[in-house]
Amino acid sequence: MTEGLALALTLAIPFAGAVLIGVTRRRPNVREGVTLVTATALFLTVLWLLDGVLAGARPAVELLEVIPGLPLALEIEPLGMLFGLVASGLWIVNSIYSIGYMRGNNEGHQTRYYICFAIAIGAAMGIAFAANMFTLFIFYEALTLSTYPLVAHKETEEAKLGARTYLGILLSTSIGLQLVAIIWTWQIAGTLDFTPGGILAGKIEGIFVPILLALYMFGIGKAALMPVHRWLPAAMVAPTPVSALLHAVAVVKAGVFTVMKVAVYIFGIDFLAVTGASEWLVWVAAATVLLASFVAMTKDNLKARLAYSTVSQLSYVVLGAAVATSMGVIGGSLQIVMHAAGKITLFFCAGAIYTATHKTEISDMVGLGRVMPFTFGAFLIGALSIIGVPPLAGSWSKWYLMLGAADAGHMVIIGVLMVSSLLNVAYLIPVVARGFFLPAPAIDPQPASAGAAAVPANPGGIHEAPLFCVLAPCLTAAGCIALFFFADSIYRLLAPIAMR
Amino acid sequence: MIDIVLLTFLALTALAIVRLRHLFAVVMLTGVYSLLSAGLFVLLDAVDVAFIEAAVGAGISTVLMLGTLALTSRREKVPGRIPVLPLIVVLITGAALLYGTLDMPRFGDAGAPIHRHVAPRYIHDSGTEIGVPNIVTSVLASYRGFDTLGELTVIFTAGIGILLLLGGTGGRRRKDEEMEEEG
Amino acid sequence: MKQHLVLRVVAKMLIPPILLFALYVQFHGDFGPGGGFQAGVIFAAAFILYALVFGLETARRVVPDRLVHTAMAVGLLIFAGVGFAGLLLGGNYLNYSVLAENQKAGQHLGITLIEFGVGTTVVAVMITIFFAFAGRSARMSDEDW
Amino acid sequence: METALDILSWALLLGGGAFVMIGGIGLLRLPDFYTRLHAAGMTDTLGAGLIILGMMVAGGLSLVTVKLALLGALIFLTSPTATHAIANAAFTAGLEPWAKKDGGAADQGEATPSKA
Amino acid sequence: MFTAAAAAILITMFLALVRLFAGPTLYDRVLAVNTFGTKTVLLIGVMGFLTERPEFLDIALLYALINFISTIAILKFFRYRALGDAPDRKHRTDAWKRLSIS
Amino acid sequence: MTLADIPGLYNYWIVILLMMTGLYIVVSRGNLVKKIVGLVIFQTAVFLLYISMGKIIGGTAPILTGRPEIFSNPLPHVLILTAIVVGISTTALGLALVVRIGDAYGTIEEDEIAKADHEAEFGGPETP
Amino acid sequence: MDRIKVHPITLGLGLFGLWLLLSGHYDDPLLLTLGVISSIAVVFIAQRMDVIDHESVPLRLRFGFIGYLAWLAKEIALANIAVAKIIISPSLPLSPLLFRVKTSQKTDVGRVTHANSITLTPGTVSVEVEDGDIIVHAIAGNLASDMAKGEMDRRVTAVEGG
Amino acid sequence: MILQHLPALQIVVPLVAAPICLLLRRGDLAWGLTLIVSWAALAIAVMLLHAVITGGVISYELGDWAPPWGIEYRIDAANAFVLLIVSGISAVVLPYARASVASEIEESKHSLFYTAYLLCLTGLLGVAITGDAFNLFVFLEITSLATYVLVAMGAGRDRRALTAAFTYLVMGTIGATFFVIGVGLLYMVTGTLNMADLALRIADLGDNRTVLVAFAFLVVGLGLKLALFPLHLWLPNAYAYAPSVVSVFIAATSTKVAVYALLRFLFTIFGLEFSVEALTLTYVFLPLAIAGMFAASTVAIFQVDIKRMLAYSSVAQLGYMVLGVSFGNVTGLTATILHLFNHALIKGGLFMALGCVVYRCGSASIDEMRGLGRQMPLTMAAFVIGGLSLIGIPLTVGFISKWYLILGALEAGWWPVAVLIVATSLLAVLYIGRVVEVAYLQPAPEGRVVTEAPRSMLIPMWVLIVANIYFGIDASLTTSVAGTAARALIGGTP
Ligand code: NA
Ligand code: NA
Repeated sequence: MTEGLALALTLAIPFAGAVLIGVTRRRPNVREGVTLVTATALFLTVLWLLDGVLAGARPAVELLEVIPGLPLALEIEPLGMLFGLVASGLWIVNSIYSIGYMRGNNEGHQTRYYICFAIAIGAAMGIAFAANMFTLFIFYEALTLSTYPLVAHKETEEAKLGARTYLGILLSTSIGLQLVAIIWTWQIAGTLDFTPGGILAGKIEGIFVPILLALYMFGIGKAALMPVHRWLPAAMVAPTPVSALLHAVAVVKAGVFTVMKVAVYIFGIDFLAVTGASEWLVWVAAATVLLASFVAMTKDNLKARLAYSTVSQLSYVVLGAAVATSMGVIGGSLQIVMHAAGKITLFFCAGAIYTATHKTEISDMVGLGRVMPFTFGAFLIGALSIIGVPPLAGSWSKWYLMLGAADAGHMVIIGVLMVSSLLNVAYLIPVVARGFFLPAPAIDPQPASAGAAAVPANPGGIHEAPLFCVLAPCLTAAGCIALFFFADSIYRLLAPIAMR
Repeated sequence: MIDIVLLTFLALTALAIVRLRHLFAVVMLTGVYSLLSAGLFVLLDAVDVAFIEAAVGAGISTVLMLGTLALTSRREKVPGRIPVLPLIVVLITGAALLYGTLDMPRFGDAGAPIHRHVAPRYIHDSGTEIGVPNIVTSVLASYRGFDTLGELTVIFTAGIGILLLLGGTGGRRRKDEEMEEEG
Repeated sequence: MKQHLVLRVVAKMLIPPILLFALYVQFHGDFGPGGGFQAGVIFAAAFILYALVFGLETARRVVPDRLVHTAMAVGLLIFAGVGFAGLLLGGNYLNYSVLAENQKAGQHLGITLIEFGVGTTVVAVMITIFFAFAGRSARMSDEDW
Repeated sequence: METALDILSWALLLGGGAFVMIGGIGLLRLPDFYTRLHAAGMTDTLGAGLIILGMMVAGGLSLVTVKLALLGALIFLTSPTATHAIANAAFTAGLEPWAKKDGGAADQGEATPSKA
Repeated sequence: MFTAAAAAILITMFLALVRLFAGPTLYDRVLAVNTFGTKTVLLIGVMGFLTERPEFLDIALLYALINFISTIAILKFFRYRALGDAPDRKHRTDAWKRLSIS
Repeated sequence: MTLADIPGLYNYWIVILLMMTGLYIVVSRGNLVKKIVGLVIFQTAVFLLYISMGKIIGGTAPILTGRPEIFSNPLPHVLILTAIVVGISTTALGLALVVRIGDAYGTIEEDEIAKADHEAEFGGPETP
Repeated sequence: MDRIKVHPITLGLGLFGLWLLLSGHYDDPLLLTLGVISSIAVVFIAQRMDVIDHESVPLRLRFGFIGYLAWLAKEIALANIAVAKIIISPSLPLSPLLFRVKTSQKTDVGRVTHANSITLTPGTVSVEVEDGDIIVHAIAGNLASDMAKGEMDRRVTAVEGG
Repeated sequence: MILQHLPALQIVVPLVAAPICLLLRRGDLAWGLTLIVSWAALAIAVMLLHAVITGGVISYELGDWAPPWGIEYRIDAANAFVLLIVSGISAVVLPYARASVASEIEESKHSLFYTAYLLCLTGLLGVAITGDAFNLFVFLEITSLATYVLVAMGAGRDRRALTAAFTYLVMGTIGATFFVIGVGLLYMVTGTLNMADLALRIADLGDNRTVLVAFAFLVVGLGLKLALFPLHLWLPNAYAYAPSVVSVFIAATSTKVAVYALLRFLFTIFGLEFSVEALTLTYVFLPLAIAGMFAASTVAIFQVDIKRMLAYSSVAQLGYMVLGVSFGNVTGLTATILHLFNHALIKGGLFMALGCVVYRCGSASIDEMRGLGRQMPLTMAAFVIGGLSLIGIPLTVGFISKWYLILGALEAGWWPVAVLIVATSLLAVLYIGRVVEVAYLQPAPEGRVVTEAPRSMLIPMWVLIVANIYFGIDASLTTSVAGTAARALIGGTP
């Protein structure tokens, strides 16, 4: 197998999987089997490519040329490799979890769900391995469109409304701003190929640099920079595995990944640093970090709280890009991975709680930790990782971000990051604390809270969610720990882009 | 001189058409308008045009308008308010045209560009190239014969259109119409 | 209006000369004002007069719809066909010069033919239009008088 | 000879013009539709006739004169027919003619047609 | 002299126009239009002589014909309120019978 | 542009007045037949514009007589012959549509038609 | 000869004569041929229209018709003058009235000639032709009484023929 | 020999077919003839485009009279491309037409209907091909008259088709008359009607007030024909109430041809310098285009009748085309020409989908769309793809148009305009999304059982939809032709 072929396969596998899922729609077991096999195959393919990339290879393949000079092409570089690994790896876990969740909740339209999921992963692969901004944009839009049915999955008025907001904001920012930025870039540079050092460096000057950067940053709606973050909480109506997909596996990650790509390969870190064009972005990102955290604290709905947490955490990545230093880039990139592991854990737990109890409000979860120890344990690990407590994954990204901020002379940012950690503690830890340390109420006052379709199967007592639902968060929680120790290899992977 | 008088008549007729609300009188005035312009065409040496304007404007179109009135109604409703917007549109358009006249060749000037380019060949050579005394016929049927084919296609289209629109069963008529007198 | 004595008699006297006048206009367009279009309208005017005085149904019997529609198409085909003839004889479309031995004869022939085509279609269309308008009012109630 | 013809032609034209104009005045001045018919008739008979004759004299022996004669004949045939047709339409619809009142002064009010 | 004749004709045309505008009955208007038409025929003839190309009398002939046919169409419309066939009934009213005829 | 130019443009100015009168009727009147009449007046005025520009003072109709003469320009005549035919075609179609509208709506007044459409679509009289 | 065949032939010849009068191009064989074809075509159409009969082709009008026309011209001139006087007179001396004129014509053509003659002479207009009578509107009483003498009726009947 | 006469045949073949179609009398034969003629026209257009691209401008002198005395056909890349669009759409529409026409037009009128259709086609092709300003008017009127009638044929379904046709007739005739005034004024000061000759002579005239007014009248006249905002009032109802086939055909072609005519006048006859630089046309077109894009898109969102919604969308899309013109650079013009083609594919496909809906459900109101995603999956899938293309999602033709349009804006130095362009395409997300949501996320009305449209309608529709994707994935052909066309237009005389 050549690397080019493997690269093409990373796209082909998920799309082929989508077709196969459609074909096997009448036999759910086969269908879910297909999903798992596809996910595994994809992960293995990406893994197979990793070695070469670590060794410095840059496998590339051109699919077709839309307009002369504007091809649809793929090429792997370290940042993309990292994102590819995260997305494909978490797909496996998420698939396992989905099977448990969808069956446990008797959700409808499951075939559509798995098909869209597979397409979304395919789109994420395309984003990860895009060789130019145009290709990236196409898959970015494909990701938006393929996740729309997932968000609207429940087909209730609320779901449709949420999905509309989701689609509206993501499409409007991407088409309205990002596309303009892309075409502008093309107009200035004559190319959109990702180039180390940036393609715009030296070709644009003055006020246009920050303007173009702003078009990109707010155009990449998936990065949820305030004030274009509204879609993320709106999408909370989706089933939990979809939330996981959005928050951890693909969507927001695709956003911040794109931010990184733009900063590193379109503008170039040095160019940004020299022109100071990203100065404003530092402050917007910092503000987002803090504001979103504050909002998160006000949310009683667990998924909503997690959503705002994501908004806050994503801005870490933007911050990493905005400070425009090597360490910042590394910290931001690490954050993509680390946050993914932490946040998926939290969402899996939220979903497991919902599957087992149909509870969505934090205030209703008092005492649940005692009957659902695994779930709440995993939740604790995920939360600590997000907060940045060693020896958990999140600590590394915060560390490098602080280094980057220091390099750039942004001492205030270090303070912001520390305050943010405190806020993380304030909105995440109470969930666990209530679960473990407060006694459960004697009688369940509202057996079915808002949105729940049915009373749990065992009205007498609450147990852990189905195996698949519990297994997944445990796995990812373990991942949070493991990543702390593997951070070095990730650093090595990323080093080439940062230390040119 | 006669042309000035006829033009003035035309203007009077047009203004009368604006004023009158009895559609029947309007149709007749329209016929008069056509007759007058046909008279002007003769005066301006456009005999072929006069011929056709008389037949079409005063004849066919009067008959068709009568036919339409016969099938619909004879009176125009009193307009509700003074149409300000149309007035503005028309005034602007008219002002633009007046502005455009400022650089026009003067009326009847033999030195105007249109008498120096293209047309001279028709006048001087059509006799030898085509051999038909009526230069208008030469140009219409041969030099610009394709326009005439198009023109015939237009009238054919109108015929097809009328068949599609009014062919088949006859229409319904309204009963509550006033008699032919004015109120 | 058949019962209208004066009109009936005068119309009978006028219609044949009007028809002839139309044909005169048709074939003298080369020499003076006139031509196929004008002739067509005059020819149709005679039919309109006929229909006005003797009734629409009578007029329709004289020129059945089918005949009129055919004439409508045939006139246009004659014109376009002359164009094709020029094309087949080695000229461009609508070149009449190649239709006969010399240019003038060719032009004259071409013009006469296409004017005839024009006249045919115009008569037919005008009659069609008049019949269509006049034909619609056939039904009216007594109070309508 | 030529002068004589010219003078004749002028006389005819002037005479025709006069009758045409008087007819026109009558068209405006006379009190009702029926009486105006007579004024209109003037313009189409002696008025038109004299002018056409005048033109024929001016045209001499030519195609123009022939066509003028045809024109005259056509007017001679159609004008009374049209006038009669219009009058007939008004009459059968019951349009009341204006009539001199016993008081003698012409009624300046317009004749009003009766409803059918 | 042609000018004088043309002037007379034009004046009459104007008077006819006034009558056409003033009405008051539709019959007056038809009469005015018809008169206007025949005056136009004369004017065309006279104008031919004025412009020294009198051979275009075909136009005048056509005008006379068209004027006649239009008038008939108008009257047909008056009488039957339609250009096509009148319905099968007595085609005239007896309204005129009230008029005093000596 | 001096006073001396006025006689040379007077014709055009009246023609423009005629055009605008026609256009005014089209855009200001709600009666469909009157609109068509407006179009006819507008178009006929444009024909006059063309024919006026073709005139040469002292010229005659462009029909060869064998004598040397100044002929007015035949090309505008040709164009207007075509335009007249287009005009009558449009008029005929427009009137046919008026007849059909009269049949379908029972009125040929624009505002009444709009009212009928509004009632048909929203089931009630239009609120101002 | 049979009348049915006579009329079309006469009409055709008349039409060709008209063609010659209109055309003025007697040296062009093509135009003459077209004239013949046109005349025949018109006769054919006229036959289809059923408008060829003694009414449209009044063969039987006597020679005296020309005399009648001369008389009529004189009447028209006199009537014109009479009406002109009325119109330009400041007092507008009108005494309009409707009256009936008896007709003695036997044919429609005769009656039409009579009615149109009445209309042609200003001052009198035939407003209705009804069952042998013509109803006339006169602008002044004296014109009506002239008409009542019946000279026009006699003259028309005289030239009317069979 | 045939090859040499292709320009004439392009027009004359459909023209001659029209009277023959009338003579055929039978609807099915008329349809067959129209189909064959459309395909023949397409073949000719393809050959012409090929000839122009490889061999340069073609001039054909009708009657062998040299221009400017005779009428000339002058074909360069720009109009060859337009010919291809028109005949191509017609070739696709006809197979579709058979079932649709049979269900919407009474049997006895079929042959007349196809005759009118052929005349419409003839007129459109004629406008595109001619090199003579007045001849353009004649063919413009052929197509207009035919279109008025074709639109009115929707009266069988909704009487508003009649008023729509009437409004169209009045506004179209005003437009045509303005055009004639403009041409007349130009003729007055130049003495010629031939476009190439006009271009030369106008350039010599310099500063002339008559030319200026002529320009204004031509722009307004053509603006009325192409439904330039705010002269678009005739369009929405005309598109909405016309028979489905007519909606498809005219939405995809007729305003495009008017846009082409405008381009021809602006760039070939008056010249870039005069139109854009001296007259600052930009400042007229740009605001109008943007206002049109926003206003029409916004109105589209609130339409109950989906055909009407697409009609408003067309007004907005015409705004894009005019916007491209207003940039006054090759890229902007390329975008306009490209969008002529792309929008034909988009709207053709979308209106075909609605035609299928009307065929089965009898109406295209938003209520009727409920649950159609499951009942007519192929039709609605086509609608979704067409809608995505309309929005301008990558890998569809809509994206390619937008790409060049934004590039043109940036080239002209107006990045805020670029932002506005995309902002308006977001409004398309709203109105397309609305339909998609109803079709897929709502149950079908009680008791309504409809099946997929017949294959004869599905296949042509999908041909256009696939073209939407194909030319979105590989746009090198269309962009290079559009670029050539744009350069041909801007480059001076045709
Ligand atoms: Na001629
Ligand atoms: Na009399």
